[in-house]
Amino acid sequence: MNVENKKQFSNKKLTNPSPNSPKPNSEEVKAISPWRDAMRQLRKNHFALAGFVIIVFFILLGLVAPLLTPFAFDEQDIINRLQPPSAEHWLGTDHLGRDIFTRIAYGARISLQVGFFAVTGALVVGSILGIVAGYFGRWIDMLISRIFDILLAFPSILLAIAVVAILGASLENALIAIAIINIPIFGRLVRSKVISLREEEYIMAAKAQGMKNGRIILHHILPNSTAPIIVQATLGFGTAILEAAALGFLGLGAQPPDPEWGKMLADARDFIQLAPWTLIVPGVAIMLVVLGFNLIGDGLRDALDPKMKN
Amino acid sequence: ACSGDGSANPDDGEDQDQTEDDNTDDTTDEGEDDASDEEQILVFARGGDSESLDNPSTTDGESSRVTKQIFESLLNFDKESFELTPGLAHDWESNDEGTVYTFYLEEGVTFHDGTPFNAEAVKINFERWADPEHKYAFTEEGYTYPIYGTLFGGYKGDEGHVIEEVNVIDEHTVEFVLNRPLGYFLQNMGMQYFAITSPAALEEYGPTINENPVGTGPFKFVSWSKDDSIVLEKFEDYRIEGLPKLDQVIFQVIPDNAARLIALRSGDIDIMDGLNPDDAAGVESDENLDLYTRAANNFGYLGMNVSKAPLDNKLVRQAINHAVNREAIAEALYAGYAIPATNPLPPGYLGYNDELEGYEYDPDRAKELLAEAGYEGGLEIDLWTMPVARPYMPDPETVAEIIQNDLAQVGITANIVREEWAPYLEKTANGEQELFMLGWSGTNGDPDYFLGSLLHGDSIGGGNRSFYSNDQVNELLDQAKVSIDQEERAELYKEAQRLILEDSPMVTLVHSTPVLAARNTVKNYVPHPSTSESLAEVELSN
Amino acid sequence: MPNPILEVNGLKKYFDLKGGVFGRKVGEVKAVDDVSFTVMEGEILGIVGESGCGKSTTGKSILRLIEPTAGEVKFEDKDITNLNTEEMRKLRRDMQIIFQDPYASLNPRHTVEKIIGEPLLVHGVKSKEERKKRIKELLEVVGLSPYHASRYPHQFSGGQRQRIGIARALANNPKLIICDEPVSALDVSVQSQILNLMQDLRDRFNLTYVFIAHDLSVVKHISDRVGVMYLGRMVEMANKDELYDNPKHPYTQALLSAVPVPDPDAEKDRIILEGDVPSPSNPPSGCAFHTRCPRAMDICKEVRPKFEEQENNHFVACHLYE
Amino acid sequence: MSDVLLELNNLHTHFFTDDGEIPAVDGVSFHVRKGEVVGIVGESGCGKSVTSLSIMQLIPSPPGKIVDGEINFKGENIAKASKKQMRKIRGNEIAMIFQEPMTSLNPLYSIGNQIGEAILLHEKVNKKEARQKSINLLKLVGIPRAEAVVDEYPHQLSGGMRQRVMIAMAMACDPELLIADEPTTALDVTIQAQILDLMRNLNKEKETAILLITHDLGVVAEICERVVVMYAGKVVEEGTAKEILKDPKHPYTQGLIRSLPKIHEKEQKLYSIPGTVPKPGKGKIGCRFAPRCEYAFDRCFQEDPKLLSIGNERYTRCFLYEENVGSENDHAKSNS
Amino acid sequence: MFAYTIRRILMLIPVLIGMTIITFSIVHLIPGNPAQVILGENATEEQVEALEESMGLNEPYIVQYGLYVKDLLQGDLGTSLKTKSEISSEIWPYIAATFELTFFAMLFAVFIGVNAGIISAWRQNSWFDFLAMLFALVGVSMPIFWLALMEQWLFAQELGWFPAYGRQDSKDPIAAITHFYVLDSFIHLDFPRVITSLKHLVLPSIALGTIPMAIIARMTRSSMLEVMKSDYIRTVRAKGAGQFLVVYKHALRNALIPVITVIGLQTGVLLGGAILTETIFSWPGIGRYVFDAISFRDYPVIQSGILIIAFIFVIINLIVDLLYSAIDPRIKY
Ligand SMILES: Nc1ncnc2c1ncn2[C@@H]1O[C@H](COP(=O)(O)OP(=O)(O)OP(=O)(O)O)[C@@H](O)[C@H]1O
Ligand SMILES: Nc1ncnc2c1ncn2[C@@H]1O[C@H](COP(=O)(O)OP(=O)(O)OP(=O)(O)O)[C@@H](O)[C@H]1O
Ligand SMILES: [Mg+2]
Ligand SMILES: [Mg+2]
Ligand code: NI
Repeated sequence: MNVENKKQFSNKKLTNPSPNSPKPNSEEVKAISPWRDAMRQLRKNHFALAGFVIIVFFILLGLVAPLLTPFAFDEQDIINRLQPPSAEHWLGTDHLGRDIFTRIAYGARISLQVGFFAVTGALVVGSILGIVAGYFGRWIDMLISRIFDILLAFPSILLAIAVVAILGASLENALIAIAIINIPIFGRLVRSKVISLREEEYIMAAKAQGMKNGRIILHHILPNSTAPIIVQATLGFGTAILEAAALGFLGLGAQPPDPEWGKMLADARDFIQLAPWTLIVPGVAIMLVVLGFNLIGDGLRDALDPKMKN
Repeated sequence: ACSGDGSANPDDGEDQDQTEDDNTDDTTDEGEDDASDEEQILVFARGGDSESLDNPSTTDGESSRVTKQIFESLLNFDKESFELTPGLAHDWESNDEGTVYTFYLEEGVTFHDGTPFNAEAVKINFERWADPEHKYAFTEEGYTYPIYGTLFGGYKGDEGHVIEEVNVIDEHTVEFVLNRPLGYFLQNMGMQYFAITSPAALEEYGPTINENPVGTGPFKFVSWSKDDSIVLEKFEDYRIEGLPKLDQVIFQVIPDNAARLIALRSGDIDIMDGLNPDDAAGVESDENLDLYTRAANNFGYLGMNVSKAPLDNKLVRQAINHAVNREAIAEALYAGYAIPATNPLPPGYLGYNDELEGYEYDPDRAKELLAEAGYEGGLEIDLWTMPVARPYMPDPETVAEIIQNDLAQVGITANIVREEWAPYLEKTANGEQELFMLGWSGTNGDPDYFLGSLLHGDSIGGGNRSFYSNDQVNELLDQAKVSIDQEERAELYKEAQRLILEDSPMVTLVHSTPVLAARNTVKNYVPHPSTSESLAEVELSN
Repeated sequence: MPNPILEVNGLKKYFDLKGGVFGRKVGEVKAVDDVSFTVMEGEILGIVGESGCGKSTTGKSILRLIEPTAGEVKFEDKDITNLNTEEMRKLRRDMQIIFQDPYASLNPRHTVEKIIGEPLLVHGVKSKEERKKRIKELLEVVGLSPYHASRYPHQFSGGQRQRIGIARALANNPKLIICDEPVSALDVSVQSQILNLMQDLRDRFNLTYVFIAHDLSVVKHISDRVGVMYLGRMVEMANKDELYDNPKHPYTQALLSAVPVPDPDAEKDRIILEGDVPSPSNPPSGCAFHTRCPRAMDICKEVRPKFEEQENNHFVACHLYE
Repeated sequence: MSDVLLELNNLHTHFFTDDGEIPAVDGVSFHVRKGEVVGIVGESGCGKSVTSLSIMQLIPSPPGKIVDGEINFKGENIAKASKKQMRKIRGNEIAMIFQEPMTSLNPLYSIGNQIGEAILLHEKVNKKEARQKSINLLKLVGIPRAEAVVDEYPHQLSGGMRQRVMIAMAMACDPELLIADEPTTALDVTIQAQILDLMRNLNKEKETAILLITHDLGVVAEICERVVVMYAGKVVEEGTAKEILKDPKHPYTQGLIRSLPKIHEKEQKLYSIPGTVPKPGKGKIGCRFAPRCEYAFDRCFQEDPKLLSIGNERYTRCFLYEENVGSENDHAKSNS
Repeated sequence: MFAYTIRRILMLIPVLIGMTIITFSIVHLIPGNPAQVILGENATEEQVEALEESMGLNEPYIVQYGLYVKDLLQGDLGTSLKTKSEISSEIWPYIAATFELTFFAMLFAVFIGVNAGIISAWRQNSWFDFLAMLFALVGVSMPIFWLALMEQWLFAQELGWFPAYGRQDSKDPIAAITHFYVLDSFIHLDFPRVITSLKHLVLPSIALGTIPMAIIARMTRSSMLEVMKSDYIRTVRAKGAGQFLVVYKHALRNALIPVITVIGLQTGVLLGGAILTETIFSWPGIGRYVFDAISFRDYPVIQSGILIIAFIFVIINLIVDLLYSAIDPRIKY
């Protein structure tokens, strides 16, 4: 019986074997892109969700700040300085009688913007340098890598202080300084990613198709380096905010009357005994926002890193 | 003749004198018997470290505070004022023109290194400062003597240099020959900057003299760990019997105000400088602590660069003067430990014009003036804020914020500009600023040090950062500078102040009276307006 | 008699071993060391050898995906070793490659449509419509359905991915395809599907394959001629039946005898070689195989045997036959 | 059956993942006798490794879990054994070697240290003795320069050598059963021949039973006495090596054998099984092979076939053979 | 190994040259005239110019750079414009202070971080894991200066457990030998002072060490989890080894390699990043030294300070690399 049957079906179809029998596969025709998959993973991550909520909260706070409070962030009321939290001043007032809640809300704008622009700046410049170094290698790589090495050998906060010292103290310059100190971090990350990708077979395959370097970088290398870059960017958001706060604290960042949180902390420093809330509130605000970004960053890392799946 | 009466203790409780006496006895008796246990060690905490212990080569107040204990000048200031008292010279006289001064020095005084103090030492010190070529001038190593240059009109060979020569008359007599009279010459001689260093030490240590101070003062130098502490100990052979009372003085650096106060409360330190005025109330109510104030000897102002539009317009300047609420600043930020200023001279100074009425806080008047000047629609202006706290302005940023707010009320938009201290000074000297904040601290207690430096046309590019120059004022100040008749000087200065007020080149803000706090065990401590006071008579009770 | 489509002469590829501080060269890996062969039009040349013997490097050097250290590669009588980047890029329409690892060789972030469409785009098929049509065609040719076009690689099984890789290679109607172990990573049941497909395509489009594999049975099944590599060198090459029935080189003999045969009755007289494959960074002198060769002679240690034709198209590099 | 060393009885090992429950091993039963070499063959993902890891209770957990079934080792059900009991059995009575010799050794410890550890864990010897024993073991598995190699680190050895070291480590305490999970898949043919040779010798000399997992039917033919064929988490056929290779019953086994290119035969076209190996998934009904099967009929899609005994220790899981066995089958769900 | 060390040190040369160029340019790009600061707000124009002249600030940059490098090669770090002291003679106490602080901060960070990471990995998904990781996340999100202030407020002021400032009790200054006060106290056999010195270290170490601790804990955990999945761990289990042996002998050592990188990196960051902590806790360290110098435009100090910090950072990296080779036999040179 066997022999006969074998003959029968060995003749059947050899030229065009159907790869899938329609039954088990027809259900899942939908294309699931790696991103959607990651998003699905992310949604299941409670930590990341919490981070997301925190960030959205602060974004909203920043956006609707004027609607929430009857005060302006620079409205002084010296008579009522250093008031503890009350129904009128939800989080109390600072040493010039300004409403702390209002300042925190407006400060959210500053911090989020600082994070955004500093990270974007560092990301763009760092990625370009990293890609150039990683893809073209040789002396360009040597040069760029050495510069990264040297820059990274300087403690970042010192470097930022030096940059601000050169440019002058202002929020914009603090932002530039933070972007600059983050460039080598992104640059290195992108470079190492590009170097590892360069060895990937699909890059070799793209070359074998006759693609030009530009296209390979844009269509193959970049999209595949985005995952770690996004993770780093999210985490970088947090560090940028912390760095801006540190500079603000040293008086090298935002200038009065801007309600930058680090600056608020610096101003409140002398009142730690008289009015602890002036010190606690901005600190907690910074911590929460940074925590939010870290939570999201962690979640993204897990979601985007196939190794972490289980 | 040099001992004070020790009445300056702010707690004038009745039992104070008793304990004081008891303790004086205790310590002098036991201090010698069983040394270590009952050692009287005083820790004085401050915000920054000394730059150098070679005082003449810095302008730094934190340096003087320490060197005051180690060195002495020919003359001394009274405990709480700039009244002259004897120092290393017990007597002095001058000729009628005020061009020759003779000082009679104390005899039997030795430096900490055992070498004798004499006229030769005085001569060497003064020549060292005056002559950049002098072998102890250490010019190669970057030493300069800026205060000397400022107060004596430059250095050897300069046109304005006042001191013609220093002559040793005998072992204990020294004579200064001036090429023209200088109204505040004697005042200068009382300054800590012109205290006498041991020539033997200059020889021995060379340019490291800044870390190895050797003087004749009540305490001698033991050690210095930078940015941390300076330790001084009693100089047993101090020329005044019974002094100093303390065995050790330690100057401790604690940059953070809050931390300093914590340290004081916990008893780690005995005296703290730079108390946040807001904390003064808390200190006062703490029975373990005493609050001290230092007499006002400074002046904080909002300068207006008169060489730049729109501040070249007197009306605008007056408007700004009316717009700023000095009282509020003094009240809110100095917690009352400041006097709203009318004149660019602290009250109590020779020639202080107390008849003048300052600009009142009057936003409406300010708006009127602005309108008159053609700025009905308001105007926009840069407000430069100094980045460092100074005695006259412990929190410049906050002051700037208040001013910003005040100006906004009258339609002036002020953008706060922050520069680091170095570029701040440089750029304001170059006139890049519009509105700017700055101040001035007195050193020798002479009005010229304020008015001449800040508002004389010749000081433009130096202390005069408002670029104000009024011929009449210049004339008056010049006269006052060379006059040695103090009455006459006072009149001249009063007139100058009147003119200045009218021209309004600056918004006179406050004269702050810095507050200090100490443990209540500290006795006989009297803060001096110059910010450096001798601790020779201070003692500790338990 | 068909024309040679590919001629390889004295191909060498040495990888620098970088080390030390300044990334100086501290040695070299002789991954391919003087390999020559010819491939005729429409032929399938199989190359076998153990892991690390330089098969892939040979394949990639031919396409200049790796720049060869020395030697000449002629494609359709044109020396391509000196072409500039742009010329080479154009030439890639005609020379294609299929990779071993169906997982690593497809960009995980591109849809199948993009993966197959990209070579079309870069070689001048600008119209979207046309590309769509061609993609559909290609998918069908390799046995996938057009609806697969919108999916991502991770949604396919290994065999399906390999089909996508094949479709991509076929996109511009190449003449020569280097197949670098296209079935090694696949399951047995799927492997046969792919082998059949490849054979099919060869017939249909008159392709030429250089088929690299380490599985001797697979190579035998698909090839017309087979070359055996050892440590960067070609040691034997002949018609497949000739080679399998009458292996001359001791290494080929050992290799053939070592293959486990799924037949419990097969007679087993194995030649079990001693020791390991030496490192290509430090290959033995003379004949690279002498360290493991059961029939090694003194000369083998010193003189490198020439790769010479013994009889009708049977080349071998062994001192036994000199 | 007193000489049965290991017996799996209806073993179920499932993985509880984000994508649901995966029955990687779905009711597997077979046995290994003392000194016997049994092969498990099947394509990638069919549950071979999970089966072997289940025996050792080394399933990564979570997400994996033995949810049902017995693992009888020397008559004792070790599926429920405590961690401590298992530690005594592992390495001592059952040893295991893995597919990847490159990554299966800790790169940071010397060979001697790692073999010695296996000895020290189960035998009361001191370090020196353990070292001596390690050297002996290395000699046993045919490593030249054993005295030197014992102090070398894994990265200094080639793949074949490492696999020998793994075997030496496995043999350290003279286990009664050696589980080898694709021990030669990552190796070259010539090296594979060496390793298979070594295993055969060990089996003969030490009478160690070997459960050899492979997907290469050639390897099976080489050294196995009996063979278990798995497909999608289930045993689909069992018999002696000869029976399986010469007379496969299950269409899958038949297809597998026929789709191999033969080195000693000439043929034009290969047979190929259409479709791909399915991923295990819960709730699928019917014969797992049915979608790829040429013989499949309606019932195959609706009902799970049972493992049928079709001779002495000969089993297959296919409806085609039901009539041969007759009434032994459960017809409760017969299709009409 | 020795040759490798030498070669690594040689490799530092270009980096060091780059660093001198960067520090030099930073310093000279910073606007502001040190002469002006030295003389203060009272100075006249002539005085400023004269001082500039005497400090050599009006030489062309290239000449100044040449002089700078020449001096550096002779071990001369220059003279502080502010204090007029030789930097090489005054910098050591600052470095020692920062070293001591960094050492204890890292001790704290490594001890807690590594152990928390191990336990978290071992008991993955337990409440300990959850809390430890939440704590670590909060730790990395906190502004250090804020943490320092809060610590000071709570533990120094409100509770009075630890001193709020400095390295020692002001009334009882130590006769420094090495300027590592804990070590010095031991040398003096003065054990109460050892305790005092340690007490002063507690708050700043915690403030400074919290971020690295959190980073190390997270790194250790993820590295451990990764290692625990590896084949060789499965091999060890198959040998019959218990969990303890698996975790502490086999997994930890492998997991430590990335952790060491982080430790090295963080040590470097702390060395330079201690400015804020040093200011708040009145710690006379190198960060504050340089920071003060920046606002003072004390060029030589900024240059030397930054250079020394960067140099130490590079040395730490070197040590980390050498440590790798000690741990991992695969890294051979
Ligand atoms: N980029 C490279 N740098 C250095 N050495 C390399 C590189 N690529 C390959 N090699 C070395 O060259 C030799 C040949 O490698 P190749 O990949 O060609 O072998 P292969 O025969 O294809 O092996 P496999 O069967 O494992 O694919 C190997 O020893 C390998 O280590
Ligand atoms: N850790 C895991 N988590 C989830 N699923 C797993 C895990 N390990 C194995 N599986 C599932 O179990 C099934 C069987 O895997 P197993 O490793 O036993 O296959 P195998 O037969 O050994 O294949 P190979 O020949 O590739 O080694 C796979 O389909 C896989 O999806
Ligand atoms: Mg290959
Ligand atoms: Mg497996
Ligand atoms: Ni007298």
